[in-house]
Amino acid sequence: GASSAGAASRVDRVDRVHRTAATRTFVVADTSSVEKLDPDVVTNFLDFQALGLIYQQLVQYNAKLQLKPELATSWSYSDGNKVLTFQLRKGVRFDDGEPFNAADVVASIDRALTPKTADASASFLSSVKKVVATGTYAVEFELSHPDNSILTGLTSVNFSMLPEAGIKAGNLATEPDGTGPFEFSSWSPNNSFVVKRNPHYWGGKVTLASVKIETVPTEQSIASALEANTAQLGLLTTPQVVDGLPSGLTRHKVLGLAYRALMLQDEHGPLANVDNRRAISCAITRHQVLQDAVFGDGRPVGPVPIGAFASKPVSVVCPTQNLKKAKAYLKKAGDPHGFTFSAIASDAEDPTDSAQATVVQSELSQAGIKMNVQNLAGTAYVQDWLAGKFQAAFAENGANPSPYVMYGRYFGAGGNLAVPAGYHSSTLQKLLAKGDAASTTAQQKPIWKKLSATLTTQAVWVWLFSAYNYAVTTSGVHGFQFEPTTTTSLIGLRTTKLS
Amino acid sequence: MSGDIVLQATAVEKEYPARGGPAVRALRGVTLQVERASTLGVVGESGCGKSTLARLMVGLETPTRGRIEVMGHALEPGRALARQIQLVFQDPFSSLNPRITVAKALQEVLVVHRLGSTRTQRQSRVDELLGLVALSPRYRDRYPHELSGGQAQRVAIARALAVEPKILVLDEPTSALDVSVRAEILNLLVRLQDQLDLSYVFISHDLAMVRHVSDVIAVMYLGEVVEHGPYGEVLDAPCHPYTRALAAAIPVPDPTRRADPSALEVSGRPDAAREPLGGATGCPYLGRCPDAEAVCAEQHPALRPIEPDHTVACHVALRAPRRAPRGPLVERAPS
Amino acid sequence: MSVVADPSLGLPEAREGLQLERPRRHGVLRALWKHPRGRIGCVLVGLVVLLAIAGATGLTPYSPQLQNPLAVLKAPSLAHPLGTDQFGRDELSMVFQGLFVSLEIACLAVAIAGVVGTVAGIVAGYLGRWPSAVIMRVTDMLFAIPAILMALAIVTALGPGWLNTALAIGVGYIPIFVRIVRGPVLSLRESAYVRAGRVLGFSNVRLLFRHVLPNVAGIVAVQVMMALAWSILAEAALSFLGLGPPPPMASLGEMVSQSSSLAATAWWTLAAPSIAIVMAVIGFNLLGDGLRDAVDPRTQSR
Amino acid sequence: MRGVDLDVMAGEKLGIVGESGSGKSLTVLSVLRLLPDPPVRLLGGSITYAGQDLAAMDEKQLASVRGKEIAMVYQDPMSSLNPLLRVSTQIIETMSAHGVPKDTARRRCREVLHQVGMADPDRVAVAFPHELSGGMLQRVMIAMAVAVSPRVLIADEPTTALDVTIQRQILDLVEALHETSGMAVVWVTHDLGVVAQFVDRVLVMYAGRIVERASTAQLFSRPAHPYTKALIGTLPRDGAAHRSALVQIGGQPPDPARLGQGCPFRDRCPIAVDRCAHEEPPLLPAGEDSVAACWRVEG
Amino acid sequence: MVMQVARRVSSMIVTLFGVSIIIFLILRLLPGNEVTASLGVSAGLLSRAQLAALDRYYGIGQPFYAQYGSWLGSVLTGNLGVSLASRTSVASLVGAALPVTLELAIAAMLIGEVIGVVFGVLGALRPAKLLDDVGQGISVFGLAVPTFVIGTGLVTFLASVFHYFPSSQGFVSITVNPWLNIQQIFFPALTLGLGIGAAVMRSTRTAMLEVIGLNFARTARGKGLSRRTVVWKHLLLAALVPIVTMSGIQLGYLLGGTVVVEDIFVLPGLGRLLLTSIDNRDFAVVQSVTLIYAAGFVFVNMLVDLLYTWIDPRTRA
Ligand SMILES: Nc1ncnc2c1ncn2[C@@H]1O[C@H](COP(=O)(O)OP(=O)(O)OP(=O)(O)O)[C@@H](O)[C@H]1O
Ligand SMILES: Nc1ncnc2c1ncn2[C@@H]1O[C@H](COP(=O)(O)OP(=O)(O)OP(=O)(O)O)[C@@H](O)[C@H]1O
Ligand SMILES: [Mg+2]
Ligand SMILES: [Mg+2]
Repeated sequence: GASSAGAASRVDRVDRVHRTAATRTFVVADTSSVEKLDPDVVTNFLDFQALGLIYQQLVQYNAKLQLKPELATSWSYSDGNKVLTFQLRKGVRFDDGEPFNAADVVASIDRALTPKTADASASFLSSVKKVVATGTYAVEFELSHPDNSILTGLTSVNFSMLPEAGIKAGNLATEPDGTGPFEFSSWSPNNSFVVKRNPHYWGGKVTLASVKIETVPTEQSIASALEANTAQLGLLTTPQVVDGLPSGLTRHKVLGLAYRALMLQDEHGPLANVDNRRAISCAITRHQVLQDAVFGDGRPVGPVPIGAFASKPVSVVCPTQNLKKAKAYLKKAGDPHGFTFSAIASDAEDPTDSAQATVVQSELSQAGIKMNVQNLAGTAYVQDWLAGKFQAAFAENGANPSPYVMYGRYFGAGGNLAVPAGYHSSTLQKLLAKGDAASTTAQQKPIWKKLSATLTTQAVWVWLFSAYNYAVTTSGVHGFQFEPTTTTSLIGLRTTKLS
Repeated sequence: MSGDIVLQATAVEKEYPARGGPAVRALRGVTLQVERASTLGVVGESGCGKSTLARLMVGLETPTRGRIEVMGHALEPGRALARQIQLVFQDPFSSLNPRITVAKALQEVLVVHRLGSTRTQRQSRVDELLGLVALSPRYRDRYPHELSGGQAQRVAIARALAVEPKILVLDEPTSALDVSVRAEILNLLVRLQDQLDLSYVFISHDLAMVRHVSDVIAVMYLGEVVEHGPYGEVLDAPCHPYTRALAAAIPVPDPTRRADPSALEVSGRPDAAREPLGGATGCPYLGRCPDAEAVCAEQHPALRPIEPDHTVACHVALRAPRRAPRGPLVERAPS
Repeated sequence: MSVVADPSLGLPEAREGLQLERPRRHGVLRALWKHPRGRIGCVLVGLVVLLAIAGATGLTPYSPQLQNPLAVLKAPSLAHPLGTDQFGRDELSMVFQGLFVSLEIACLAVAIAGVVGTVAGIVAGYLGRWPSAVIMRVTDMLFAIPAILMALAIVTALGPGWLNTALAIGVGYIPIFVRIVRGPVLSLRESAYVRAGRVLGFSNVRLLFRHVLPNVAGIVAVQVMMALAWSILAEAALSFLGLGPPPPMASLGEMVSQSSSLAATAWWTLAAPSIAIVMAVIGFNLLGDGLRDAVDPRTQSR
Repeated sequence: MRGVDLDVMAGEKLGIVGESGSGKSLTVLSVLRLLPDPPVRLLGGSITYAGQDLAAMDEKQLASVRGKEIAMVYQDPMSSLNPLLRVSTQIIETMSAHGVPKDTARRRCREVLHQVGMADPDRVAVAFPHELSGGMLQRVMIAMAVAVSPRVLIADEPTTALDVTIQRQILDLVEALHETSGMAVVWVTHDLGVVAQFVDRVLVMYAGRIVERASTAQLFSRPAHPYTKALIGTLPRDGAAHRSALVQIGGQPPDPARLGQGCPFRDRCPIAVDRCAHEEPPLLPAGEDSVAACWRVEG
Repeated sequence: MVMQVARRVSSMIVTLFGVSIIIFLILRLLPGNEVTASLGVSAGLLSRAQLAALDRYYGIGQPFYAQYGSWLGSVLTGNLGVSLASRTSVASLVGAALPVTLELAIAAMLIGEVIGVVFGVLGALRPAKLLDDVGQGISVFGLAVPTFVIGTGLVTFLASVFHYFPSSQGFVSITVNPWLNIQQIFFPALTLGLGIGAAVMRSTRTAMLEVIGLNFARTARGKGLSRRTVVWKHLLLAALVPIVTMSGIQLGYLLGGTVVVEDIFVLPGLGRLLLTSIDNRDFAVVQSVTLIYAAGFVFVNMLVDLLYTWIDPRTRA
């Protein structure tokens, strides 16, 4: 914990920043707030984005969601793909001026894998047996089995490279110290998070002197802040608000790194019957759901929404809504007049849940299927979801370019989300393991294609859509690029100029 | 008068706890009795404890010390002798529930005390009661606010009579009423007493009224009875200086006579101080008494007979020669 | 010199002890109708209730749930007098239904607060001593906890739904009823006619229910109107914070908060439920005003 | 209330009697235009004081008459004083309103409090109304009224809420003030005893009208109007036997809002004749200094 | 007097103690714990060992009385505990948020009182005249339109028409930049003040109409006092008790209202802190903030009572 004196001085610092650099502070407005400063334990999007300005990882995605070097310049597998070796970038310094080297990598990964840290992504590195420094700028990961998704995992902010000294001192939760373009300046919980230009940054000149992420709790207010130019960048998710903005503002949009699905349980009840699940899948028009939930501002997606292995957005069973086929499936299932099930949803988790539920309910009823919707408060939903206490659940799940990272935890052997996934199949388990072990993209492609096909033909869940995320900038902002991944979506600020 | 005692109060004291101070001693050892079919008049200035006495008599409150017996039975805490003794309040309007009609108010009493087994029996009893107080049955379904003050007071009396009590305590039954209806209520009370063999405790400020209806009069001052006796003696030949002042203060509705100003020499604070000026031991009337002597400051005067039926609590009066009857009144000089 | 008294305007000085009296029921209604604001309140509330009943019984132009993908976000027209929403549902029909849901919540909330608060207030006022002390202390505590937190806690603990929203709002309003009722009961307990009842040997139960309760009915009724107005607004605020009853049976507050982001593109989706809220709230307030004057004997002629 | 003629002569003591609701208060309040408007409105007539018509004055002009020329004392002293202001504040502001300088006013405040018989004027001055008894409050009211030496004092039942002994003191006090300053007094009451002992001339009101006007001696010795007679008759008189029946007026006063034509007292009148039912009697001479509104008066 | 104050203070403490227990129990009834609240569905990704470590960190599974005791201990020592979500001291969070809410509440109260009393008094003096109608209009509007509609409307209007939204660049304390601070507080205070003003106006108007008919008002006029003295000295003073009562009640509700308004106008006040902390199941923060609200409420009530005795000498026992 932090002493109260420390926190108070941080608050003071906010004021000071305001006074001296009011005009030069670049303000980013978001409805949520930065909740934690320890990169290993953060889970919410804004925390990723904010800490992504300070910290860097070994590897990262580029705009096309391909892996690219970050603090590692290159990597290679050896020993039957069971050893992964990274060559580290030289001349990198933390913002306190200390140089970055292999010891920092070892300490960082060890910290993430210690249970006490409670790193939320630790399971992605479950194959890591040991990390050793083989030189000042070389690190070896010893794996228990061949695992290519580990690279994907390493892009997460949860595996940021931290200074060994800071880890030992145990003060990173309050005083971040990273190698990124910006360095931590101040944080006022629930309100604002301020970073300033990192003078030791290795990746070129950063023009913005300081960036402040300001919590503006409603999107309507963010819109107003942009219009009043008291914020230069607004992060929005509601298309209606974006539509209502005046023309002087620049809109950037990327497909969000989350997909919406109607998760179905096959354990008990009507949904245990695959044909009933297929009937549901056939009765739903994804375009309509997309239209009504987010005003069409998104894309219907299949199991793998993004990246090199993105699946066709439609189900193999019913490419479009087909009520006839839905009825046929119902007949086959022995419930020709339809059946009733209930679905949980939570507007606290995803504000479009109730809209989705409204449409889906209406469409299913055309096929004679009655869906009762139970709208739960956020934590109640989380509890039921985690315990698998639902027949169906409207869910917003994280997407990842790596299908293994996305689905291994649900359908893989020993996946820790097997309970909410609610579907067990050895076929899927095998597919996932095989895909994880395959070392090249070409090898992986057919495997992941098969995975998508299996998931949809079995109608394990009903995949609905991914929505856009918006970044709106004011007219004086130049050079901002909205990166497609959550981790790095604000990294475009590195090259942003303010006129 | 028969010697039959229906109500006996013995050394009754009542204290009210007061916030941040000593308790208010509203009654300080009152001993009184009421005889069957007679009227006890109680007079005294505002705040001297008349209403408190009334509340104690009907069992609304219990005495702090002392004892009250009604028809030979001691009043016990929480057990009102509703069937024996009833109270008629000063303001008839506020003592009647504004939402209940005349007939319903009377019936409720009959129902509660299971008087009359059938509805028709009760209804005829209601008519009978209204007849008793000379109200025509067309007032049965009126609400209190649709009655005049006199009528409302009749209803209140009828309600009290519904339980066939032996004693009525009347706490200023006419002072909220108009002059013109006062006579009407007094006449009614006198008639009812004769008709039903009732005993009254009649509390009032109005000496003329009290004199007119009472057989025996008790004069109270600061929670004590200071003079007690037959009406004629107490009011026409008052012994206690307070009674004298009281009698003299009343404007006589006759321009040819005028009160004797000398009887009115009330010095000191005219508003009754809560604690007697005589302190714990002296006479409570001390500070205001024109005749006070040294002994008055030292010794609390007890109620002692000055005539067989007439008692006074005054050191001076018991020694001094009786004043002439009607003393305070003199002929007015022609203007 | 001539002076006239206008009997309709009432006596300025009330007789002591008649403070809470209400002689006759139709008298209240007539007084209410004569009261200029009371009359508007009656009309508005009547209208609101009628529309809500229409919404509940399906007497609406369209089914409130009927989605029409071909008529999404249409501005008001003859076919849809208040336009349509993002699902192509008819706003007018939804407002009717929303009114019903809002009233349902408000009524239940006020019923909870009114019954619990009034009973507690009467007990506290009539029994005095320690029951009163306990009740008043608990009331103080309830009062001191921010209503929003209470509501948050109740809705989060029990889950969203109109019953729980109503409970959340009701609990927050209990202390008001307790306080409003206790004072008059305290003075009624000492009133001459309750004393008269005691002297006549009436039991406490009889005195409480036949003589005390009817005489606080007036102020309770006034407070009920105010509470209804307040509850509708409170429900709207809870909806704004995401604690309202969930769709598809949306309350007015939920409708407003859902459409507040559409204000720029489809103003009618915000305007329609807002107007309904304002109408209902004004109606109940005015009705309460009227009722207050109607049950006040000081504004009654003898 | 209709056609009430009220004339007060300088330095006289006038009494107004009548039962509750007969319009006594309205009459005296209308003199200073203090009627509770909206419910009650002054419809017509004139109120003349020293040649000026008060009915035609605006509020500003009225303010200079109120309190300064004509002062009032009201029935219920507890509610007629502002409970939130000290006694001295209320007395001093009266004087300030009529142009008395602050320090003179302060001195005079003490003086008048002493004058109305306060043993300890300084203590009373700093007291709040609730700290004083009814009798003291009524004296404060009188002190406030006489502080600016008005020419007329109107007292509307100032002693009904008080004890007899205290009432007596107030009566004596006003009597003394009247005698020393020669101010005229209008004393409203329903107590015939007060009338008999205290005033020179009496107006008897019934149902919003004056039914008899007479000197006090005349009124008691030869009451002219049957209502006056009845009123005097209701009192337990000296000679009456113990517990004997008292005279009752019987019936009820008419509803002032529903007065028909004819004499308003006719329903309760023991000597009513046909004429009384449709013709309202004017004030007819009934003795040397007495007029009565009754057809049956013997002139 | 001393006795009375002592009694008041002790009853205040009892109330606050009761409140803290009620709050504590309510919070424990909420589904979810710190872990699921802070991680959401991602909590499912944690391994058993990780969860055990977190449980230990948050003190999950400790008996209630131990949790309550440790929180109470930290309150009594004045640091109000540690926010486990942000790992900072609650005192520092509250220290930053309290002044904002306090300033907002005071400003809203001021605006509400001015609107309410002025229109209430003037309206009561000339019922059904233009000024009264305007006042009644404001009061109906303030009472009936939900705060968040007024607030959102105001924000949208100012931004789209005047390109003005002073609050969104971060709240500035009044000691740093008074002018900007006043701009930031004014509009949210106005939003809240309208509602308060409406309520105060109604009770002022009613109270004024009531006292206008009272006997002492007649006495005041009868003494020849000027109209202004009668109205602003005698009548308003006498009407003050119901006005103060209503203001006290409004201040109580105001605390709830700040939650919504702080959201819309981007003010980092207690209301927002409370909401986020409930979402995060950050119990120490919720309990302490609620306790502060409750203390504020109880304090205001005491102030109202003191005002009563100041206004009305009869209540000075
Ligand atoms: N419930 C009570 N609590 C405290 N003091 C009381 C209570 N009831 C009466 N007293 C006090 O007891 C004294 C006697 O009061 P009581 O009402 O009996 O007088 P009273 O003679 O009836 O006066 P009045 O002629 O004005 O009716 C008064 O000083 C009064 O203040
Ligand atoms: N504000 C008012 N509104 C309506 N009627 C009124 C009002 N004030 C008085 N009246 C009526 O005017 C008539 C005369 O009233 P007023 O007060 O003058 O009687 P009063 O003789 O002074 O009676 P009391 O002896 O009770 O004081 C009564 O019938 C009364 O009902
Ligand atoms: Mg009494
Ligand atoms: Mg009068």
